[in-house]
Amino acid sequence: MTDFTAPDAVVETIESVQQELGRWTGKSIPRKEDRRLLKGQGQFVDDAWMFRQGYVHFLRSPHGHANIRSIDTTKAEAVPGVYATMTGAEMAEQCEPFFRIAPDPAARIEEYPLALKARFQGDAVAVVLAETRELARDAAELIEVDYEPLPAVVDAVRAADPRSPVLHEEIGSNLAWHGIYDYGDIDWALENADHVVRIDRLHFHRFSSTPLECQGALVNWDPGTDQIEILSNIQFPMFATQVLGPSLGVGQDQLLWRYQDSGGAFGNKIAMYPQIAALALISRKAGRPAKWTEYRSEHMLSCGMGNERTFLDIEVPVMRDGTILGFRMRAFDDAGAYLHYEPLGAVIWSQVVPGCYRFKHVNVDYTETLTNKCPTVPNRGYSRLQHLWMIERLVDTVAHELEFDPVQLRKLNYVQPEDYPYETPNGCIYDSGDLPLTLDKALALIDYPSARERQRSVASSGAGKRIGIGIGSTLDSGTNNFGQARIINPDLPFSGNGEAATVRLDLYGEIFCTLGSSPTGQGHETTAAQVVADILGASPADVRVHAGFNKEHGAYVGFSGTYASQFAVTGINAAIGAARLLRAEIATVAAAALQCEGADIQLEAGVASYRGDGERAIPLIGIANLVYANNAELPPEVADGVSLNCRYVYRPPFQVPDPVTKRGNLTLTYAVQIHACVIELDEQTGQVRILDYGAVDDCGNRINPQIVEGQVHGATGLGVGAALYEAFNYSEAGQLLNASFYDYHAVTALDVPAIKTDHLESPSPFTPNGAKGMGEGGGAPLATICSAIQDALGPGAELVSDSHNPPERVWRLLRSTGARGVEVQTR
Amino acid sequence: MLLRAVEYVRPDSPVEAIAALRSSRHARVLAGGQSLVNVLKHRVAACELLVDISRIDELRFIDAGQDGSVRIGAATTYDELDRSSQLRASHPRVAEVASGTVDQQVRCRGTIGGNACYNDPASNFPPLLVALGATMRIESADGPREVDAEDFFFAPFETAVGTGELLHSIVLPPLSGRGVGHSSILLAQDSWALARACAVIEANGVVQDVRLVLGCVGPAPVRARAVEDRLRGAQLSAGAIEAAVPAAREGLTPVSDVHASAEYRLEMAVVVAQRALLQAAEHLSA
Amino acid sequence: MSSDAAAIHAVEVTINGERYERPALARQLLVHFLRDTLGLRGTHIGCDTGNCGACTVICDGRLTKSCMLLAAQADGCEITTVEGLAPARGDLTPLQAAFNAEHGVQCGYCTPGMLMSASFLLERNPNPSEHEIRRGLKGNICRCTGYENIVRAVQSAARAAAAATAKGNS
Amino acid sequence: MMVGGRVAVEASCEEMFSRLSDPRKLEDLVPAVEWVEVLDEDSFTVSMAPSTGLGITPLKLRVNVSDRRDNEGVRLSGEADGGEFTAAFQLRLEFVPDGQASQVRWSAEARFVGLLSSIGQRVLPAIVAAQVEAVVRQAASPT
Repeated sequence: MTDFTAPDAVVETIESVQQELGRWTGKSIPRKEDRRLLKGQGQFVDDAWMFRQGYVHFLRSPHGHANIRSIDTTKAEAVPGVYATMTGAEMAEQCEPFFRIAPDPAARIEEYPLALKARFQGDAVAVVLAETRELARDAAELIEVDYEPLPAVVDAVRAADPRSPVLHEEIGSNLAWHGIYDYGDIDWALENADHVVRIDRLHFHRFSSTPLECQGALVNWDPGTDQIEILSNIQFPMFATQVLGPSLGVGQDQLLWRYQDSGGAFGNKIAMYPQIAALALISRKAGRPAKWTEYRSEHMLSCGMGNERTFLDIEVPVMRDGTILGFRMRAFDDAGAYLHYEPLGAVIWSQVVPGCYRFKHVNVDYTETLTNKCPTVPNRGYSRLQHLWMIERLVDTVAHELEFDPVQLRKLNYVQPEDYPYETPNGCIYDSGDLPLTLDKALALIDYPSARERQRSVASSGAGKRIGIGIGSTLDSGTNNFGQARIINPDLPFSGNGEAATVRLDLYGEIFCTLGSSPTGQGHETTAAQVVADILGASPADVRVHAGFNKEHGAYVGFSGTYASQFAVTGINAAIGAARLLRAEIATVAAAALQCEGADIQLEAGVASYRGDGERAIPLIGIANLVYANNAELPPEVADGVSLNCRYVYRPPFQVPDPVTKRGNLTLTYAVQIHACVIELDEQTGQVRILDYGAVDDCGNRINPQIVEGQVHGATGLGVGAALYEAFNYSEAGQLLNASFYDYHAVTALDVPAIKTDHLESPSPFTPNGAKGMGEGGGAPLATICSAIQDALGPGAELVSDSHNPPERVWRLLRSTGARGVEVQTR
Repeated sequence: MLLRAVEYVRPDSPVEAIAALRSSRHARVLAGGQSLVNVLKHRVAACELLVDISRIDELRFIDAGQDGSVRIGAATTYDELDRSSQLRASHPRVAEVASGTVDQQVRCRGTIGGNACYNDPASNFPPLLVALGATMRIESADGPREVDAEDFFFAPFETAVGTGELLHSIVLPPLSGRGVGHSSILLAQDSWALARACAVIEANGVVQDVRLVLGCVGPAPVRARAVEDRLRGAQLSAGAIEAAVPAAREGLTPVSDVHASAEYRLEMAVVVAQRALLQAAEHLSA
Repeated sequence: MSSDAAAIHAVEVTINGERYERPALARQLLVHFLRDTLGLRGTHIGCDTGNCGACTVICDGRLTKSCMLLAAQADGCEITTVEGLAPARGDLTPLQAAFNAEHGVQCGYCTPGMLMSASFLLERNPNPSEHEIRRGLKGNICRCTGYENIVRAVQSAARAAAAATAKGNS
Repeated sequence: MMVGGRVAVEASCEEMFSRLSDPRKLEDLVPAVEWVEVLDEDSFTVSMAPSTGLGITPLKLRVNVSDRRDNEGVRLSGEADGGEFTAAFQLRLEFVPDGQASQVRWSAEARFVGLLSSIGQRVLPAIVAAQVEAVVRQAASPT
């Protein structure tokens, strides 16, 4: 049994922190970062420029799978204005293979910055550095690559077949990872259930959030200092830096990372380290800064895509009253051609093993395979949304097949408000929430009774239309415990989590905050300013928060970055901690100056006073002066004990999970999303139109409700896109058929419906500020829209078994008379 | 994103444009550029000379005739069509189609002539121009010639406009009481069409004449003559339309792509045919 | 094939009221001319198919994706970019202020293009319906906001302008 | 991708066979062909730049002639290299007498590799068909 009660010290801190966050925290103040962005004054990666820089073009394989017999760069190098070219072989001689997360056999994969064999369409095989963008691309066209095309494998299940083409000969198969997650007693449950619902296959499709700004980096390997300056919109620099140091043979002190603004990331920009390594090496070779700005089609082909997952042989034991006991299944996850962040996805999903439900018996035989497709990267809702979608499909199917009301069935099986903190079968602790109430609020947003009424009247109108009502209930697990990586590979030296921040009082009394996060639109400058202002008795306008990320500020730990829905917990509590340290130092200095005790110092509106007495007060500029420039006036014991530059590392209370039993608390917080929608389905064409959409979010205490709501809207927009429009499809030969925004239909303002929102605030008992991370969302729109389509199809229809439902797929479902993909066995 | 090297010229008149087109073996007309520039960016095709006709005033006009016909200069933009009160009055469906083209930016730059000459199977204007019985005026060094829209479209990016020639203008004949219908099945709002149909009906209770033209189901717009034959002479009714449209499948060769199979496109051709005909019939009675 | 040597054009444009004359290769896109040649980097690039609208500017009164126009084509034109909406150090325009108040900005990358389309729309149609706003912004992809707050911002700017007009008239 | 069609031409089957199965003749017959390098009896390299309304697409083709049946048919297979994309293709031509003239029946299978397989997917079959028929027509009536 995991001990999930918080230690006394933690509880005490939580109570005191929450008392201090009253004035600005929780208010929808307009964002501080907007002004520059609205004026076109943001600094994005392509806006960066260095003296003597050259432009990089990556030559990418057109083949899905091919040996490279030879590469001839002679003609490219002869082009005037070309500074350098490099091939995979040349780079491999100059660096070590990248660090691998996977255990054997996939640990034997040796990956270098450029490919030595093309394993997916878009695999980079050579690179050119030239005077202009145009020249770099022109020259790349002149590189002659002799490819020997090979048969491809583009299906994760087929890739596991020993007869399939093998991508990485050194491991002898396409296996990225395999393991069995077994909790409770599924055999007992299946034997003793009143019904067993069996689903043949569910398929969660490939898509990604395709941030509007593509990837990019400007890298300068300075020959004088031997330091590598990296200006890049990479989303998780502190992960990349740990990969690149050993690979390039440089120390962490040589790797300087920074950027200001990033045009969205959603997880997709996490795995840019191969490109950055290539830029570093060609920069060293040419003795020039190397700048690369990814093209959109290049992004579509090679940046990374979300996890595609196939669920097979799903068995669901159900009791007569509707209690669902759990499930058994086989899952095949598609890693694509390389393991850039994978196979972490093979454990990340288990943060939400039972979804929102009290399932006790779960058995998942999980396989991740390598295929001739673009490598998988985290994508908003990383690895959990696939699993949560599967669970919602399963719950809906139980309701349809056994004729339970989908609302009542959910409410019966949900984790109940009184169950919190609730321990899941694998030892995760759901912190707080009220799922039935959240569902009720979602149904109220779409006026559920009248939607049902409308469904009946449209059905009987003979207009060739049908109404469907869908529900999706998901969780956004935030602040992960990196110890879960050991469930993938017990040898990995990672556990826990954390984030750093600094808050300092500058020379003339200014408040300056730096963060370890790497924001990509989440408003960190604003929310950090809100909490720091509260602690220091200031206004958010008085708190300058550094924009973007800069490793040189020293506000980082190994986990620093923006990912996994954690800033509201890790980043904000680091800022709170640093601000409290600074407040204590200010109080110490003020007490010395005002001849009183530190406990009597009040901080308000830029002035430290003795119990609020305006006559006995010192402004912040006076405090700063005493420490920075006038320290002989301070008693030595005070002067020696303060710096006014306070760094704090927030560390969530985690233990190391058990890799053998695969149990442990894998994340700190669980935000809840329940969505409901009404769709209209055209019987003739299969087109789906969303008539009404409601989203309810519960992420505990909200630091800035408007920003939270913005995240809900955004996650909903992307989810609607994925459910109806957005997919990456490959031909059997490994050709991507949606390699631009022509054929990858990124949703527009006309496609996304008006989104109604509501919220609950169930504070997390485990975080000092009661907040939960919520930025990723749980992919609720995918579950909700599939649920609505199934509802519109009506009783006896084929199962909606794919998460992507463009018109033709729905049209086929409407006409299906064959196998339904589901059967029920009743005892 | 980056084009191959190319030359550019901006002539002031159609005559100069034609001279420029004849000056280079691989010259191409640049009108709105909303398709061509993207193709050049992807380097799947290249040319030596781009002849920019977008600012030739002589190619930008909407002239309504006394008889209800309209002459439209080839470099007229969708936005100009959308906002033309003359066109709204004489050929409202054409203005409507222009108004639903892609997005505001494309409407501000993209031209009806470019749309016609590009002849992407999913484009909206080619089937509409054929259904309306438009006349395409082509200019060359040998002088002007006129081609029926029906004979204008060959294959994607291939039309009756030959090397060294220029599409000058398009004449829409008067509707003269005919009903016009247009229906599309789109992947998403104002997005790729999976099937399109345009119908023009002349009737006085009985169908005197009808044109039904399908898009997205072949290399160029296809006249569904089998459907037309079934309707011509029939009493115009929803029932007659329903009975006739299954014949729309005849002779179609749609492609399969990542968005829809040929089978689906074929079936949707029937659906849009029916919807376009019904809309034309409604327009007629209105 | 052509070579660049024979394809340099003098491009004279007025951007945000300021006149510029610079050489451009025939193959150079207006967006690269703005960003790389003139250093006006508020106009962004988000795709290579003319879908995303991040590069939207107003060129001679036409809402234009500057990635589908050659720099040479803009010769002699008057162009407004995002930098021309409000003074670099001055107040936000009412539309920009509405984006701030309604949280219509997240990562900010689509924002310049979105503002140009919204300005164009409001100029033509000062009182647009929600559907008209969505249609007007259809050529601008945003991946962060789900469009909801952008639509609200445009609605709010339109309301504010109407209120200001009404006040002015009374 | 598979496409096919038939073209009625004025030339006889013998003429059509001799022109279309002999690479040396293509250079003079087909304007899009820039040069032909004959490697041996059955294989040759062609540089051509087929043209559409969008522009030209320079291609280098390695072609093998197989299945030559005198005056009746021929099969060509090979690879086309267009820089950032490649295509593997097979083209069958059959010549059927029709009085003094003849009918050319053709079928082609092509697999495109590279970005073109995505952005060209809707239009490539029609473009390939138009290009093949243009070559057949040019072979029938050399100018």
